[in-house]
Amino acid sequence: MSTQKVDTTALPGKKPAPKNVQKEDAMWLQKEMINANYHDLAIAHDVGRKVSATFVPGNLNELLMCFDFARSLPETNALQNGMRKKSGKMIMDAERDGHSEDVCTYVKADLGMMMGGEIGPTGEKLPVPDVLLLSYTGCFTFMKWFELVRQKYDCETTMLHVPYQGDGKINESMVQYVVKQLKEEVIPTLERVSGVKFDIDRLRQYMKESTKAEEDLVAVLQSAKNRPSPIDGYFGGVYYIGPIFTAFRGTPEASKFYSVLRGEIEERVRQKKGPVTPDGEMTEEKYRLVVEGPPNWTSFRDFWKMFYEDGAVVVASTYSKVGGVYDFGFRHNPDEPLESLARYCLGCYTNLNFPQRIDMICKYIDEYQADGLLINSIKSCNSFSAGQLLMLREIEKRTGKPAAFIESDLVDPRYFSSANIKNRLESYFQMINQKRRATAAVH
Amino acid sequence: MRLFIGIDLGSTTTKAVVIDEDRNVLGRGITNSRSNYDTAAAIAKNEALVSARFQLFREALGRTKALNGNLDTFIEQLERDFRHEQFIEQLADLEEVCQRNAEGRFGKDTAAVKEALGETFKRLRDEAHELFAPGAKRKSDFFRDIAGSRYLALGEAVAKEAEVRYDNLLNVFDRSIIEVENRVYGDSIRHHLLNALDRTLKALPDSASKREKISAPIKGILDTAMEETYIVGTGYGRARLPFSKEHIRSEILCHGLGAHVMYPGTATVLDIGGQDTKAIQVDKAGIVESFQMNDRCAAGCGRYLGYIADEMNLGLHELGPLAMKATKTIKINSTCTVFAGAELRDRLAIGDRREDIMAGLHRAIILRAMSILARSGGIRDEFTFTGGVAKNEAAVKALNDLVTENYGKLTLNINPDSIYTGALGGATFAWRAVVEEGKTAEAR
Amino acid sequence: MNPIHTVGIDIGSGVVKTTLFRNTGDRHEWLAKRVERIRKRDPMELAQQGYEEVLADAKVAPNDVAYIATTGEGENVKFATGHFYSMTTHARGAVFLDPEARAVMDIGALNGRAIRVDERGKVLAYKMTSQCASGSGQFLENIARYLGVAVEEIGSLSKTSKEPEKVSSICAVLAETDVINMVSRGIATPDILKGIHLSMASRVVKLLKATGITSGHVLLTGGLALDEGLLAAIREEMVNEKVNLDAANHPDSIYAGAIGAALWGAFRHGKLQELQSRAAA
Amino acid sequence: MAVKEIVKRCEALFEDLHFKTVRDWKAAQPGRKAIGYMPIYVPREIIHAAGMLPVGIFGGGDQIEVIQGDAYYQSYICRIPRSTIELGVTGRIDCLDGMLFPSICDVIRNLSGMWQIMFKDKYVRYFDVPQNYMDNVGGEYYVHEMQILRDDLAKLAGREVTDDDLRASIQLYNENRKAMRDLYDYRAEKPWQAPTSEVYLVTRAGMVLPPEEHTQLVRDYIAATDAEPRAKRDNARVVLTGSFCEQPPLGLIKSIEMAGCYIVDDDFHLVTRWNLDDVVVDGDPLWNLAKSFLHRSADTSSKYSMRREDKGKFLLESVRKYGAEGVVFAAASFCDPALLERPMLLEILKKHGIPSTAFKFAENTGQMAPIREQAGTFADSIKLWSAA
Ligand SMILES: Nc1ncnc2c1ncn2[C@@H]1O[C@H](COP(=O)(O)OP(=O)(O)O)[C@@H](O)[C@H]1O
Ligand SMILES: Nc1ncnc2c1ncn2[C@@H]1O[C@H](COP(=O)(O)OP(=O)(O)O)[C@@H](O)[C@H]1O
Ligand code: SF4
Ligand code: SF4
Ligand code: SF4
Repeated sequence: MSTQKVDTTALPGKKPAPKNVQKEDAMWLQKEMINANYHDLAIAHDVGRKVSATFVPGNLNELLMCFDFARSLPETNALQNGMRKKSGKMIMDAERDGHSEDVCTYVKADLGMMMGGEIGPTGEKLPVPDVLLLSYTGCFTFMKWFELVRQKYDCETTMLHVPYQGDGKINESMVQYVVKQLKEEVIPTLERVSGVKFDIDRLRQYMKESTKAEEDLVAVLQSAKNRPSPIDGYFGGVYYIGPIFTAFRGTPEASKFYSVLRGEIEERVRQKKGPVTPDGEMTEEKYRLVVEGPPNWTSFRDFWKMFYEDGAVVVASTYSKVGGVYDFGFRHNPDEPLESLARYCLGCYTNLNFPQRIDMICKYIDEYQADGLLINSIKSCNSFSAGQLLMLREIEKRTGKPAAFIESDLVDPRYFSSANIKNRLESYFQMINQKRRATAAVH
Repeated sequence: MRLFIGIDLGSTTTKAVVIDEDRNVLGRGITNSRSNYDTAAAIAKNEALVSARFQLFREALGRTKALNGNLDTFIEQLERDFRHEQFIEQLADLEEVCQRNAEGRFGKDTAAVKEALGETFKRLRDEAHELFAPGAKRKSDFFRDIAGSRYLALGEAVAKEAEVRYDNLLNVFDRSIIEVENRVYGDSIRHHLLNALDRTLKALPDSASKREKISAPIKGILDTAMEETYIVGTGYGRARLPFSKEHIRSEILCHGLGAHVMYPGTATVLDIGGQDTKAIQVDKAGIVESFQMNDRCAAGCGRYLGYIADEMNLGLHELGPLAMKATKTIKINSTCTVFAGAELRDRLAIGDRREDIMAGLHRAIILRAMSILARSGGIRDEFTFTGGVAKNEAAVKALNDLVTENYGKLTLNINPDSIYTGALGGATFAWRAVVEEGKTAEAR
Repeated sequence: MNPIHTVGIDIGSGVVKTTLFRNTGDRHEWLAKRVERIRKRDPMELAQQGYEEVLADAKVAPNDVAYIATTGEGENVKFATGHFYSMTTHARGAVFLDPEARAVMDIGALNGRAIRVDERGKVLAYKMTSQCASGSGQFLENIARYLGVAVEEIGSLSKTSKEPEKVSSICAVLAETDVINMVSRGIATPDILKGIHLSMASRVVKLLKATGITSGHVLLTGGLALDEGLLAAIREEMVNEKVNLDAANHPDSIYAGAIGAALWGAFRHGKLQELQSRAAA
Repeated sequence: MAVKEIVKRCEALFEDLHFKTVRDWKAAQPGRKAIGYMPIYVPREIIHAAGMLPVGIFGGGDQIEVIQGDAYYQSYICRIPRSTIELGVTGRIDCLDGMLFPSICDVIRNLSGMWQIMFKDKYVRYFDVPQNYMDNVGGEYYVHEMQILRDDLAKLAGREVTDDDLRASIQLYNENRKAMRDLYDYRAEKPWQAPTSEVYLVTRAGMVLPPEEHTQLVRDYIAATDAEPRAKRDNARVVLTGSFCEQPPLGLIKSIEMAGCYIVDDDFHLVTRWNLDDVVVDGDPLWNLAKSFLHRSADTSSKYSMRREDKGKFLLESVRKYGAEGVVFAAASFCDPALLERPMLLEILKKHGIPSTAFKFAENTGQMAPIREQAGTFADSIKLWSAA
């Protein structure tokens, strides 16, 4: 059974909205959930719970729950710290400690947080994890990240190597390789650290729960096919994916959250409403975009504003698929739990090869009737970014829709140059506009 | 008459272009971008309007045929005399500010410094006419640069003679020039022109006899109201222009359109400015299809040449000709603007020739531009090179070589007025807004 | 023990410094010094000239010089006996000037260096800024010119700042524009200068921390060492960063490299003699 | 052959970005094929057993002007993928019939997909290696990966790749590895006789020459240089590490040596020294290759260290074995694997009292002054204080 203590029904409306910031009810709900998880983590050791840490892509939340772990996700910590404008200092601290300026700032924000006494995003002290589940999925840096944490804390570490879909498909040998690692390496380690015996039926139970939330999430994200789109699939999207990409997949709370959310969104569709932005509802949908790449967290609001101010809504994004690609049919399958976990890991967005990623975006542009593609290229993230310029060209070529390229970083405020990005976005919007007018003139 | 104006507020220079109802370019104006964007824009605009008036003089005088055959000489003389007038006024202003700034600044040396200042300015005034003599070469067209370089030269001599510290003179100048260059002398245009006219008539005795015939149309034009019907601002600093959003266009669009207006066959545009390099693809109607810019690193932009010029103690326009004398091209790998000087020194230390290094530096800049171009989708025929660096013949040569090597033979368009491309695009947008879209200027 | 004479020549990017020492065992007497701005002249000639001048000043004959050591960009000085790299020499020079110094901050126009040393001037660890000149001292001078401030004034003006304005740009070139924007927003000159000082200070303090030093004096050397504004900014930054060190400069800070070279020259000379006599034996 | 001639030949091979040797090799016999691979490691034996020439593609160095390649990468990505693309799009490596992109980092990983898109008519494979070192887990997966490669190449070659073919190739490469070990041992013993600027070129030649030819070349070099005594200098002995992928320019290696360092071990061209000892010849060749990989291969930052204690072991051993006085950590700018590993290694070295220094480079680094300064200071401090 889950130990998360979130009374979901009581939440909506409980907290008054702070000055001038608009959110959907579900957004409040998930914020509470995330904060509650931080609290759980903070008290875990006091209440005798073991703590695990793992990464968002390829996170085996259901499996970790089988061992009663409190679950920490260092990437999420970093992003939350970024949003709360605490990451800059953490990164500098890590750099002072000898980390290179060139490497991923998520890692540095995490290590910097440790140096600063492990104070988490909500101000509570986070525990040192008892086990690091190194889900080595779609990002090379993960491996170094946990090696670094291990070197510092001597935490028990267990590696789950997920092979890359180099030729664009998952073969049986890959699945077996992952399953075997689960059986022979990961599960025994988790049993040993937690002292809890693995119970596959418990896993099945959680996975059943996962599929419900997955179903609803897909419906939410695909609601953006409507005109106007009732959601922003990138800026809003990050709130929608929060619970399911983190410590909540497989919990009843998550299922509840997604059904509430789905209800809200379907209502918006019926009322033909646009997305909710921090400054209120977006009235006129002028541009529909697909976005590739993670957002910037340190200036998240300002960044979002550059879009909604000009009437741009993101109808689909690849970032909202980092913790699992569900919109092409994958669901966790309680009937073959380990295989299904393996396939989940193998299918994460950054584990797809380039042709697959390009296909996916082209499909989005088509199905969501987008005006074009915007790439937010993140300095930190080679996994996402190396090669995005080719993507841009290929997609432009294949769809005939204009694409634009901006650069920023996840949590390093030094790499968010507001004027620069605004300049490019403005030019891009004006360009779409001009093109539209030109085509209209022809017809 | 109705005029449409585009102002391009660049990181190093601010440019303005004025066009008329038939989209003829009447005037162009340029000034250095300075701390006060508003002033920079105002000065560029004034300069463009002045140049528009000169254009109108030329046309008017051409119509009267009073100066048969001598029209060009006359107008050129008039322009030089006008610049001279302007210069004298600014110089007087500068002297006053310098004297004020020197007050009490140097303790017991103050009096000596002030005296040296007086002497320096006297010499500056005395030689001013040489600066504006026919055929004279100036380091730049900006007051800051012209006055600055002569001040430095004369000041050094004066300081030596008067035994005051040269540094003190420099300091006063640096402090004062900002104040002076941020003044707009818009009101003086009329009387400068009339004074200039007097000078010109004196300088060209042939024309003196036709004084009335010449002056009448000029005065007529001076009395014609120039209506600033619509202004569009663009460029790096556009967001700081006191214009409403309606009056602002992205510089990418303006450069694309400007290049299209200059060369309707343009498909690819490369613009190298002070701090950014842009590669733009446009369609047959001048609409931007895609674009790329340098990222947050200013390596290989125009400012790079500025650092090099400083290091070599040369004017910007002297770099190109020097590089053209190269017999081979030294390979330069780093294009970090700030390190440019160090790299140059390194190279000189191991015995490479200045000219060859310069050729290498130019090639390095263009190499960077080539990758940005490649990023935006390559180079297509016709290819138009715009921005300040297009004035540099060595950069143009390097570009030509590299384009030919990598894309084969193409038409490469370079306009002598390429630096005004963005402003021209802006002016064209202004014209469209009124003539095609029926907009009226919004209140500022 | 016979005294020996050694010369240290430090060729920098802007200035050539020369020192002459008389060394008797562990006693080092500083006999003469010279500093000459390069100003686009040939540094090799200036080195020769500096060498001759220190000898003349101290009335020492060329034959009496046991070791001529170069440092900085002086690898190719023909008449030198040996070359030491600049962090080696700055470290030694700093300890000579301030025996309590346990770290050296050398702040140059393009690069900054932090060097941790022990009481003998041995380099324990060091850090240098990277190939990108971001946040370097280079543009401080440009900006000062732009603002109409004499180089000597920078320090005192910066110290009067109440609300330093942060320079956000990473790139030194783009930072120039940043500063120009500041002027247009009416930010006062001292606040701008202080902002630049702070951004430089933050970089060097970061380097310093990375060397792992925890206590002792930090001596500033190099061209910008005497900029009091920068020193103040570094001190502030150290407080901010909870670095429990105290930073100082020395009127002869600029000679640190040349001093170090001369002293290492003496050391090396001793070692070579020793080897020779051992070989002879 | 005199040293000079050997080095000159290697230099010519190194500088030839059109891969004339490969073209000549292919032309010598119709139907010959060549397969390129990127750092760090691929089982070259399989390529060789298929009758093909394995060709190491290690970027474009500092001689290539990257014009098109930059169009594919932002400024914060290392340089080797862009110069490699430049080699590709300018037709310089069109002599290759396929490319292998080993699992080393996300950049090379993504490049494999880009290559699929850009060079549709060539064989392209992302070659994954296991990060789990248990025979029945990682081993099986790896054997399967190698089997796919074997089948693919067999198809490309139009003939089967038999176990005996593989065994013969393993044998040949064992000899090459032996020669490489001898070369490294020799250099460590007499670094003044075998400066790294030369050793580098001799090793690099192994990226384009057939193994038998390269083995001979290495042997010739050792014999030739040993016959020409050179002056021994008062230099510090260092291990250079971190340059396993993007290569520093030769000038940088020279600068380090000029600044007073003898490089006695390095991680250039690790593929030539990946298997630490001979791969067993008899038995199932793929399993033999797999076992050597799992249990007896070099360490580098793109490999997972199973236990905390394993981190840095390999480097410490290299310092010990080659009698180094310090470690120079030279990593490519923006190289995540190397730069993320660096703090861990530096900490371990510190714990063992081994001095170290670190800097970054790019394959086209032009400014050597800061490098000389750092390497020089490092050498100074070792020299001035070692005997004291
Ligand atoms: N990849 C992700 N994993 C987990 N949470 C994410 C992710 N991306 C975005 N989020 C969300 O970002 C949100 C930031 O929320 P919060 O800190 O409450 O912002 P604010 O207070 O500014 O509204 C979190 O609630 C979380 O759901
Ligand atoms: N006369 C000239 N000769 C050569 N180069 C010049 C000349 N004038 C300007 N430049 C170059 O042009 C650059 C400025 O270009 P510009 O297009 O005005 O840039 P911005 O719009 O960013 O101010 C300068 O940095 C300089 O390198
Ligand atoms: S490199 Fe990218 S995917 Fe990997 S940890 Fe950093 S941000 Fe995450
Ligand atoms: S300092 Fe040089 S390398 Fe660094 S960002 Fe600026 S121009 Fe680029
Ligand atoms: S240099 Fe480093 S980051 Fe670049 S491709 Fe090689 S291993 Fe990857």
